[in-house]
Amino acid sequence: MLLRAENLSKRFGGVAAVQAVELAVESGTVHSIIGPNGAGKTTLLNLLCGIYEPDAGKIVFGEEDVTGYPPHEFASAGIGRTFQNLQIFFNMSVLENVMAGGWLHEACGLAAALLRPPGLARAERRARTEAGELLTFVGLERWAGSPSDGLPYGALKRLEIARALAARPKLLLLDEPAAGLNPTETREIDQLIRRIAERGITVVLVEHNMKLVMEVSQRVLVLDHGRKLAEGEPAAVSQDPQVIEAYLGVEAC
Amino acid sequence: MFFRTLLAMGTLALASLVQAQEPIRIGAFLSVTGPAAFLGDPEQKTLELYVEKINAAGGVLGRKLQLYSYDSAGDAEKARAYVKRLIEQDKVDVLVGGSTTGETMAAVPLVEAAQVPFISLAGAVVIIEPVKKWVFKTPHTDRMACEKIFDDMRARGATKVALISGAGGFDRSMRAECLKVASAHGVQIVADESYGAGDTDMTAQLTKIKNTPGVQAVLNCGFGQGPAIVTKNYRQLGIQAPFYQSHGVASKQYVKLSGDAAEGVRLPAAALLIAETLPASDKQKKVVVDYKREYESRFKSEVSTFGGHAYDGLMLAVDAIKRAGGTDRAKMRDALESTKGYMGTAGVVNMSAKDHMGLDLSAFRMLEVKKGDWALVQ
Amino acid sequence: MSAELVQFLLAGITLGAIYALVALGFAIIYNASHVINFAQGEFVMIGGMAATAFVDSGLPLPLAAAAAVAAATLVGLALEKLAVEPARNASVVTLIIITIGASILLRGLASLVWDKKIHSLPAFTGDKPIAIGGATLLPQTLWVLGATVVAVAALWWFFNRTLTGKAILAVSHNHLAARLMGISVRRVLMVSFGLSAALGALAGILIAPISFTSWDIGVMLGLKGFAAAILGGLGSGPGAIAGGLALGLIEALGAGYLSSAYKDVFAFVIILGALVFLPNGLAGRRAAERV
Amino acid sequence: MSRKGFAVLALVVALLPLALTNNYTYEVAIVVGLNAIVCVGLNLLIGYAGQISLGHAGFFGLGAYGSAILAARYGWPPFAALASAVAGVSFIAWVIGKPVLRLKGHYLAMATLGLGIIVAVVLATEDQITGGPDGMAVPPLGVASFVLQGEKLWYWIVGAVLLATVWLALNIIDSPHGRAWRALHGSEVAAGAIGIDPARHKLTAFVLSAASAALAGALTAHYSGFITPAKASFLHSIELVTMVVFGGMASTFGAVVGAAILTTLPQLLTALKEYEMVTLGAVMMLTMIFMPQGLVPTLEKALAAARRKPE
Repeated sequence: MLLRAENLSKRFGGVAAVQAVELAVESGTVHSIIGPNGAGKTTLLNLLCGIYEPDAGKIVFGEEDVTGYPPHEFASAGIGRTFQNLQIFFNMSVLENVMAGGWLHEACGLAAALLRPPGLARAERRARTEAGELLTFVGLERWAGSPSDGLPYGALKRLEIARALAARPKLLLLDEPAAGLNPTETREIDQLIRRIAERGITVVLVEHNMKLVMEVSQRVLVLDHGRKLAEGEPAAVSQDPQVIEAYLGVEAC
Repeated sequence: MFFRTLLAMGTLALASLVQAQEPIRIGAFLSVTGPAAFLGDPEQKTLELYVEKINAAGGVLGRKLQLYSYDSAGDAEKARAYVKRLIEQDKVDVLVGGSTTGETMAAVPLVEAAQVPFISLAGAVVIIEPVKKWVFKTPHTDRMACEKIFDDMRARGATKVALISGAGGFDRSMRAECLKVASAHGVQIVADESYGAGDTDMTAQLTKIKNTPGVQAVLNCGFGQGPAIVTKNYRQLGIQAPFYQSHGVASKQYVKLSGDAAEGVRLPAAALLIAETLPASDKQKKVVVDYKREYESRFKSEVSTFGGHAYDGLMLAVDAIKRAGGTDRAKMRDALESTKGYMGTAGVVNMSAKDHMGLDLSAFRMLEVKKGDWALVQ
Repeated sequence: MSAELVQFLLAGITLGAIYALVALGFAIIYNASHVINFAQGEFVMIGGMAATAFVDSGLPLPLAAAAAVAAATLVGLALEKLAVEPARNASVVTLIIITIGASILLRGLASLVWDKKIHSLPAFTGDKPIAIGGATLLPQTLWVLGATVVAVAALWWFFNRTLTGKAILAVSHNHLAARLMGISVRRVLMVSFGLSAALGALAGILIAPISFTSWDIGVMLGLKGFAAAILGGLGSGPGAIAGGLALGLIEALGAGYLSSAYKDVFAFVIILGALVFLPNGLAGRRAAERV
Repeated sequence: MSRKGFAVLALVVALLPLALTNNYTYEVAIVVGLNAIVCVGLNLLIGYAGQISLGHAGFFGLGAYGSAILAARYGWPPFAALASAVAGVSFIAWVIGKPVLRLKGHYLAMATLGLGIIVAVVLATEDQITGGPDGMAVPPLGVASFVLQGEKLWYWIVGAVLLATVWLALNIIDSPHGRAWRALHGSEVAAGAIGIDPARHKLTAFVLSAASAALAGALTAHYSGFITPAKASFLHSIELVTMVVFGGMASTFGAVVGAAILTTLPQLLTALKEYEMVTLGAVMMLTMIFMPQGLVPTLEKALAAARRKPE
């Protein structure tokens, strides 16, 4: 198991957003989390990357108990993520956004950053090349030099993915990567997720688009009112009467 | 040939005429805005008024005066920049200004290096002690004010004194001087409180003073609205000990702001404040009455001793230029240093190589507020 | 309670009431626009200066006060219309600089329109100190306290009982939602600037008999009002009042029992401590960030 | 862009003396340079890391007084005093920054403002050591009998320090650290998600900006030979922030231009006498209303747009 969450709970005021959720993500799989609006999907994701601290339960990543770590230590442990409501660094160019994602692998001392010795200049060139390759990987190479605030919505979603990949995560949490995209763009995201998985990166996917989920996932977790409703292979889950009642039934209309 | 000679002579004559009309440049840097605006504003007005008057009367040594004046806003760094501008760019012959001690002290190294006579309008002792070759000043020092006040207190049988001071340069400097000279004048400081710039209520500090055992007199070192608020709070708390203000509030405005609360308050000040009520025999009467009338008829506002400092500064400079026979800087400086018996708004000025202010304690009058006006304490 | 302590408390409450009025002005504008209006202190100055000018020109005090509040309100509306609205989408820092520019401009104008002297208003009902438990206070202090209470009550009524008031609260919670509900955000901004200018002017008139007024009193009062608003939790009305009173009491007790030279330092140390250790402000309203 | 910009700045510094006719104009140029040093550093914090400070005059004042007091009262060699003052202020900023930088937005503004005021009050009150509100004299910079004095010499010193500061700033902005700052400014959660520790990077920006303020403060003190607490005041903090925002946040050259314009403007406005304040306020407001991004970024964009058009 790459990631294990045990008995994870989080309350906001009187509302239990996530209650005693168990989750085990196997290395090399695409593991989806679905559920109706307000089911607690994004809260669970925020727990899994340290933005929220759980009220109860623990999170083990690889061999390491990461419960209570600040977000940036989740990242350095190897968990990356994208955001449903875009969190692009609009004050930087497209390429710089991806280069910023490489911080963990290009960290340098303050003195070096100020004086820019040849070693750092070399590292910068390498980082630039790698960021360019990632942009090619997500299909944004022609935007590399542009300011990021001029990009169309669909491109920004892929930019988030490229930036997350630059941190070389072992586990990538994708929060509704296809939300707001048209069918063509959604297919491209579908392809992209598969290619990410092929690189050996484990993916946890929160998504509303059922077709996408069913196509790319090996396992699906269904949340409802903050609780685990069902878990299993996509085909099995989609047949679960409870799931159909709580979620798919509504969605199908 | 003849024509050419005529032409040459004409040019020469013209040149000498221009020479004669080359104006005398007076440089001023004053706190016209900022926290010390109440000093700089009347100083600026006084300088403008008297430069105009002197020019209308034909100038000095047949040359017009030209005033270059900048607002240093109580900021020492601005003062520095403007002093450089006055010396280097405007090429002034003499400097008058520095409304505050901070501005003055920032200018001192520059005028010493450039060797320009400089008459400061600020109060602190450090300006003239130790003596600086090119630096003079017109107002009484804060130390003299402390001495005058302490002597008056002792004469009334008060030796245990409480201080309450503002946070400004004038306030802090006077407080420090008073602490220094207290024991030499037979008084003991038993309480030492402060208030900040812009404070609106000082009853907490005064309550502390009120509850300090044995306080026989209270002295407020400060200027601006602070002392008026202190005065009101003093009466509100019903403190009975005699109350003294500094020469920093020597204007009618203080009495007006404080209202009835100011009754009985004493302070040392120049005779200017009681110009009209001076006995006719007083040698200073003419100069202070004239200045007061000129200023008040022109600006429709009450005269203050601060404008008087600027008047004295300008007149000392003019007097020195006359005696030096021109604007040679070294000669002007020597003339300033040898000023004797000059009667100004602050008192009789007798300068010397050891004393670049030339005033003594007799120039200070102890005044008391009576029925909403200043009255001389006999 | 010793007479000394009573006197310190009275001094603190007087100071605090003034800070509270200024802080309320900050809170109202912040609520409607998320702008910190660094020109808030200038409204206090305009209130005091205009009132003294009107009194000097022969108007009776109540009329002069009303005219001064009206004048300040106009200035507030103009500030919103001419400076804040055109820059609605600018960054926080840019807006701060705009309001600082406005405060310099207003101070400059005041020194031109009026003068650079210190002015005073006559006390509303005399200068005779009133004794309370061995301490004394001036009748004007009661005016300050009374008017503050009335102003706060009127504001409460306005925000909870009138449509415009509720609209302002709605806008403060969510601009977009308010607009969808048909509330004119622009009008709400105008009203809130006018209102907080009027409040500032009221404070300026109330304190002019106690602590006088001049063209540059706005700087310090604005600063203290901002500190009080922050101490109480930005955008909270009750917080602004609590913050103002707390700041006044800290200053008075600090000056009385510790050191008068360092009373402002104590005040700011306590504010820093509150910011760092009480992340929700005195009124517990400091919003958490949502992702 | 940044290399070309640096070359232009170096050229301006090298050629400006041709236009400086006397010691007064040199003085203005020196003050511009000193303010620019502070602004370039402050811009790292405000423009790049996105953290506001309304108290940097406090660090300026601590640097100035620290160096002045060590040199004047304790007889330290001025260069040692200057270096210790800058190091000491950096350490203070590091200690204070840790708790204070947890605050955001207006709360951070208030906290830094409070810190600045505390410094200003202490400097004005402890007159035994600092000379009080009237200020204190500061010995000139120098080694043994060789003393650095005179406007022309100081022009080159300040010019060199400014160029060095700009060079270091440009380097760090275009390094992983600079990107980490900008990431924090863009989105703090997203920055956390790629492994950037917000507390650590805000602190480095805070300490570097404090150090540049302290350096400029110490240089100012030794250059002018006199220092007053006004340089540590709230108003000076506001002046510094205004220069940064006026010139353009997140633009190093903007910070220099902002410092240059707002330092020389009051000197040019002296002819307006009593209208000076009104004009200054109006210029600030109009610039910020019509160029909310500041002067240099707005001009850069206009220039880029004009270049694109002809094609």
